[in-house]
Amino acid sequence: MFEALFLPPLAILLLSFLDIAKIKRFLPIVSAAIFIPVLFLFASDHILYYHDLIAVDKLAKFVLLVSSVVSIGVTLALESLEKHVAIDAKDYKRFYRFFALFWIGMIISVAANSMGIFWVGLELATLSTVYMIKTNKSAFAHHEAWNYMIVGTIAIALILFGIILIYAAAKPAIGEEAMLFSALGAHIHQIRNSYLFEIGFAFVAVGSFVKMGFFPMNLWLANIERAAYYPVAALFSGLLESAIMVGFFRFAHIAKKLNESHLIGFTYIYALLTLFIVAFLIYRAKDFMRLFSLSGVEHMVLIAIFWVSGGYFAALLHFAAHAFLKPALFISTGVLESKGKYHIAGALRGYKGVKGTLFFILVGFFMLAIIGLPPSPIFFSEIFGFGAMVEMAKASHHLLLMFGAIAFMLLLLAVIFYKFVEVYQSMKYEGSEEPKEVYASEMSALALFAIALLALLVSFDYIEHIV
Amino acid sequence: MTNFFIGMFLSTLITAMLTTRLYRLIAWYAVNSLFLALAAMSEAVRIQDEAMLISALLTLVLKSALIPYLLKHFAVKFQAERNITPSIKVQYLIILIPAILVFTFYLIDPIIAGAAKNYISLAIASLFLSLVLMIEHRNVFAKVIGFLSLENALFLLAMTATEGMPMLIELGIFVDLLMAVVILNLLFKKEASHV
Amino acid sequence: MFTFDTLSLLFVLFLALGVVPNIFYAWGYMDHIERKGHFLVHYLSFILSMLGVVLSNTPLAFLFFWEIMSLTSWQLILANAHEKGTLPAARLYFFMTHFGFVFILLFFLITSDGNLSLSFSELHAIAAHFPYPTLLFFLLVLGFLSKAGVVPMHVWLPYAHPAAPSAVSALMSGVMLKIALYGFLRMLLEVLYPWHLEWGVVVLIIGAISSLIGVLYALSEHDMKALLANHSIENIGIILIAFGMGMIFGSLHLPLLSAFAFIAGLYHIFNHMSFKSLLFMSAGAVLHQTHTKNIEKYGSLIKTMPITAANFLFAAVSISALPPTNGFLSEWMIFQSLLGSSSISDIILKISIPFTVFALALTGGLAIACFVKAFGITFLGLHRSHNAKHAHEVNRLMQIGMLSMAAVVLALMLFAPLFLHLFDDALVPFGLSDITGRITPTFWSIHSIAHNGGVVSPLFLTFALAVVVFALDYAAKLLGVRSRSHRTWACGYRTNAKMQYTATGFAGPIRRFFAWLYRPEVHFHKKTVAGHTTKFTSALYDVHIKPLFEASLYEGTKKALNVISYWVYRLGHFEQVRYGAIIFNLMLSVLFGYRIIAHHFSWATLVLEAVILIASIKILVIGDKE
Amino acid sequence: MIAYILWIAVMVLTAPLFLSLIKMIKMWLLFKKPLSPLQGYRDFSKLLSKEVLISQEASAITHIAPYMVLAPLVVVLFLLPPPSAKSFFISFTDAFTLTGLVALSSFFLMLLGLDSASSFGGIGSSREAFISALVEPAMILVIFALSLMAKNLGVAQATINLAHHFPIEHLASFAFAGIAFFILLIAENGRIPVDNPETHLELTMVHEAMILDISGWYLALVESAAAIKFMIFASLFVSFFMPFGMDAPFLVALLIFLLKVAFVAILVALIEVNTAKLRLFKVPNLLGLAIIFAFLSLISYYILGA
Repeated sequence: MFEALFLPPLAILLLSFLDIAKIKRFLPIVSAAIFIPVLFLFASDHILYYHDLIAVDKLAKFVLLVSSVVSIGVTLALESLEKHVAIDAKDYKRFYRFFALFWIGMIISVAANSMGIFWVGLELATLSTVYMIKTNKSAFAHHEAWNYMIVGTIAIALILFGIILIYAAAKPAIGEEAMLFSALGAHIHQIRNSYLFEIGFAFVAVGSFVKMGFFPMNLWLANIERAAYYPVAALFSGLLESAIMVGFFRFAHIAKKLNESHLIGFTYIYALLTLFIVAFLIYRAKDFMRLFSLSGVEHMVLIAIFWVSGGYFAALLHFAAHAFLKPALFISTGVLESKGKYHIAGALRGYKGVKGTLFFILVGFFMLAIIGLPPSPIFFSEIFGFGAMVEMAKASHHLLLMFGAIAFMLLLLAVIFYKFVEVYQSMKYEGSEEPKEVYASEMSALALFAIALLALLVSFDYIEHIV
Repeated sequence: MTNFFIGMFLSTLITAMLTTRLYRLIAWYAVNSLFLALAAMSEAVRIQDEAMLISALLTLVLKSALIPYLLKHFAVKFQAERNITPSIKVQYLIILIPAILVFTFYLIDPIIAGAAKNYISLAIASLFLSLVLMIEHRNVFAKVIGFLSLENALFLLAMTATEGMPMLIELGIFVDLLMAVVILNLLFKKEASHV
Repeated sequence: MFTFDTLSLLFVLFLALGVVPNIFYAWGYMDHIERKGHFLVHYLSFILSMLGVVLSNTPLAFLFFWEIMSLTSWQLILANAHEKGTLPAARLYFFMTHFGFVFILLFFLITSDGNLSLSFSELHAIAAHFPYPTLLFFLLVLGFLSKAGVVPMHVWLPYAHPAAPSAVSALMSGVMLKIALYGFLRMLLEVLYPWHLEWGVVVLIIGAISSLIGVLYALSEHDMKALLANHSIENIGIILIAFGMGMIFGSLHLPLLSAFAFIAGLYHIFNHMSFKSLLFMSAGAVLHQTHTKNIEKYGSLIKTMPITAANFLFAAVSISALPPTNGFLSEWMIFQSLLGSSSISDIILKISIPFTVFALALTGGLAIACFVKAFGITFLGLHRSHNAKHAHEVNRLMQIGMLSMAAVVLALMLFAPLFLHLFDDALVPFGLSDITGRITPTFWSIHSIAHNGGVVSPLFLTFALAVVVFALDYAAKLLGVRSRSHRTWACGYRTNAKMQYTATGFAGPIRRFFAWLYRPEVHFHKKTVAGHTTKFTSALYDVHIKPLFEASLYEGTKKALNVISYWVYRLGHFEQVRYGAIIFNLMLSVLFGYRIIAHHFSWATLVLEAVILIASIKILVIGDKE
Repeated sequence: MIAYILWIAVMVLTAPLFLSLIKMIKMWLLFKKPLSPLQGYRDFSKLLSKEVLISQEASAITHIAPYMVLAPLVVVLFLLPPPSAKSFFISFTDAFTLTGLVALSSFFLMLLGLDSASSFGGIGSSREAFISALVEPAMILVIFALSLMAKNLGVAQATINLAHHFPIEHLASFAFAGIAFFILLIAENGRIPVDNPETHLELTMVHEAMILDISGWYLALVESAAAIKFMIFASLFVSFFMPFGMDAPFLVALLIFLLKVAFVAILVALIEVNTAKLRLFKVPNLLGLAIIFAFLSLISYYILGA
């Protein structure tokens, strides 16, 4: 069953090499087919494949489901990409080629039970995105693609370095099995060389954090997403970061069993620094892309910190909500910025007709949902996540210090909140009313994300039982 | 014997850091990979691990021959700037390189003693050195060499600390490496080679 | 999830009294609103969310409805988005309510042990085990009272409330602020007890300062609705004085006095809702007709809008705490509870209570001045602008809204003892004493609970005033007073609108007296004739007051944010060039960290490593100057 | 019962007398030909016979306000401390109610000033608002301090308590309160140095400015309100600060009461002759003094117990 997952991307890969005129229409349909094998996965209880190298557990299923919805949305939006930016059919096909590779990498890394396989998938996904950034032919995009290439590969190399160290630490105790997440989790307390393990974890964590744009790489990611076309940014925030996040989930889960206080101290310091920087960068953001990608970093921090604090439900809910919301917002930037990059004022004015009105309403909702206003799932995930943090703080030895950190974090979130409110008001009520065009494909993508968000609201029970 | 090769590996890496010409840098990288492959082979012979032997051979073919060749080819094709002066002064590097080595030994000190303890520290040191190699050059080719050295450091670690990773994963790493080179080609194809 | 206990039901009644007249009014106001669908959706969900907050019994439901309440009220403010100043006001409002929400959230998270579906009464046990109850108390203060708009967290209020459509201003000022107080009260009564003496003093002092600051800034205000909004700050302060006294008495184990103070507070909550809503409605009616909020552009409206004027006058008398109105009665009770403290021997109280008495009394005096100004300049004299000249009475629905709210005021005034009975019943299940028998032995009088306290009777006072007035009127009839109409004597000149006192002029003496607080900016331009300083053809005098707290707290915060964000931004752009070096140092410091923390911490190595790190940052990241 | 009504009637009827008395004493001291103490009644009857001249710009407020100025003060009369301890009705009212009723009266007086669109009215109202805003806290503080000393918050019962048991131990507080209250008496009744009831000069007018545009019956109402207000304050002053003679038979007590009020009137007249009208912006200094003394009185009683 698991192999079926690879069929749609492989099909896309093959089709993208064919020289058929109508191929462009056909590709989104194939990519939408990704959804079907994912659904079949839910039907089967089979977890381990290929000598335990692959584990399609509940977490992987959930992430795959979320990712497939996101990718369907993104491919839908891709349909009208040419109407907003200059892109020819050849680029289109090449884009899809790398998109297919990206998906294969995604599936491998999400469903990997072996740390090495996870890494291979991640590297594949990362490298294929480099070219996706390059689809935009501007000098800025070229420059950023290089930046991405270099920093991304360093980060990925760090992750591998960490994986090898972890493997080295665990191998004497567990044997060849030490490469598997499941075996590591089960036999973690047999590891004598816990220091080596922690060093390895530090490498992995720094690598993934750099990749997700945490401190001090905040602007790096923002610039890359700014440089890329908006569906690529959507893929970045919706899929690639998710894949890394899942890896972090698995590693952190193991590290937590080994030494919780080290993990928490490390993550909290990192998260505080990141939030501090990100909050103020957001405060100064002047265009939608950077605003959204910085806020993506913010949400990644929150997810990571919820997870290590033991708020698994909150982290997953937040994860899913963010994975739906952020691509939706990135896709809408294509329309919002159709009158120029820095035109925040009045960006949400001048929409006529049914599509326009729907777009107006949905984007308004998304903007408010991303800052955690009810009934957005983010509202609940933040409440539960901070609940978990407070819970953990109460159990810790440094109660007031932890509360100080939590309160500080909340205040930084309030700064972000302020900026978003400002942007929301400005795009809705300021500026002049210029007519803007919304296309059906984007609209359907947004609608899909909206429905997915609503579905999230009724699936609390399911998410609660994932971990 | 492994010790010797690893020592040579490290010294070639350090020499590469002080190089100021592009083609020579590529050459040093090839030599560096060569010693890595030799170290891997001797280690493989010692522990009699066929998988490691294969990856050592792959290293030999890929990293010390094919990739340097391709890079040279690209450099000629895209007319890269051949004079690459490190942006970090030599005076600093003289302090920095020993400091990195000392630091990694200090870092590794709490690890429970084992045969691989020193190798781990050397691997981490070469990781940092490769990073410095990337930092000190503004030239894209030199940066790529730095990245490839990073890969070598990884391989060194995998080889010495864990007595070889599972074969499948090693192969995966090689595939990704090739993929990276393909991407590089695509990136170079367009315009400027400066970042 | 929901509760229907006495306190909740009391506030349901409160909502009903506040909302029903408002609905009529809003209905009549609709033609003034551009996006009707948007308004209606948010207006109704605003009301429902308030109901939800009041009825919630679990933190999760409470927080949910609380945020919905903020969200909808923010959208309602934005209904007037095209008007100048609305957008910053809405933004500031929404930010401040979120700011408060953060603290409420923290409070609940701490007291619920992560299980937000516990009922409030179950939270008490967890809260009692928390080692820092004062921290919890301050979370409550910051959370709820910032929403209620107490000094110094009030800066948003005079901007936000006036920016909304008048019906919504009435709801926000009249009703929503009290919902915040409801939350505060419920948490105090159900979750966070027993109270410490200091908490009560803190609330008392916050209340006293708020009441004074509120009324002082109201006086200096030219914007009708901002004036009323400032008065909301004042009245919230008064309510908090009552709550503070209740907490003080509660912590000193004086249950009777405590119950009395809390009843006084609840009564003032109801009263303020009634007269503030009425004031906002009638001010809204004026605004509706004259299309300006500037009080200097009104005048003479009593002749064209008699019903609005009568309503405004009634509410103004009530909010100025003049007998026999309900505003007077609740303030009377608050005075009584302040004075009931004479037997307490705690020195903090002995100092803070006389100051509070003074603050409350001064507040009363200034409120009178303020409402003479508000009513006199708006409704009396000659019209000061064309708009005012062409104003006419508002439509029937709005009149119904105002009149029914006036009926609520009247009911609260005449049947005060019955309401007090109700308040006491609501509080008794929360452990406060049943004192109904002692404070309202008859249906017509209210007795102080304090030993040898006073008595007041709204019915008697009203009746006496009415009798005297009718007797005098009868006397006038007997005497056969004749009357004749002539124009006002103006030293031989014709009276005209420009000769009248302006609102600025009216508040002049008080502004001058409090100049140290107001720090007014005076703009005085005149065109003099041939160099004579005293002869001029035209003159313009304009006073602008920037509230002290806004200038210091709000602008200060904003400045600090700008400075920090500027540096962070520079840092961000600096880092762009040397990603590799940054990762290098990052990795180095993380590994250092693990090495130090994980194994044998020693200061010497820490210092050594810090030196190495700084050196490497200098070499790699910053580099040499080129 | 009858005694009580008699007392009220006496207070109402003698109210104009005392104002005229002040005027008479002042003229006498200034070597002018003193006017008759009955001048107040003459003015009143003259006003009754005149027609009411109403400004064109005036609204319903002009018709309501004079009644509302007088009515609360009349109600206050009923609630005042009685001259005799054995009175039929001992009022239950406290300081806050009394101040509130007085403030209600001045509230409408201020509205009256603003109603006729004349700039004089505005001057008067504005100044009155300023002064009464400062008077109110001082008054409440004073009366509460006294009530606390007298161990009863009800004003009437407090004065009787004082008469029966004068709190020697709180003499300091008592003196402070006395000074403060006397300043308030002057300020509230518009006497020199706060206001000059005899001039119609826009620099100095407060009270007169507000009533410049009414006449006839309405003016009569407002003027009698002024007289009654003086009566109220004087009677409060004498009840609190000269608490003797209350146990005498009713008529004697009433006589003593009237003599005490006359004494206050003479005191006011003496002060008026010997001081100059203050500039408006110097008035707060005087009122501030009252507030400080009131505060001192409350605090010294409350904290020091002196």
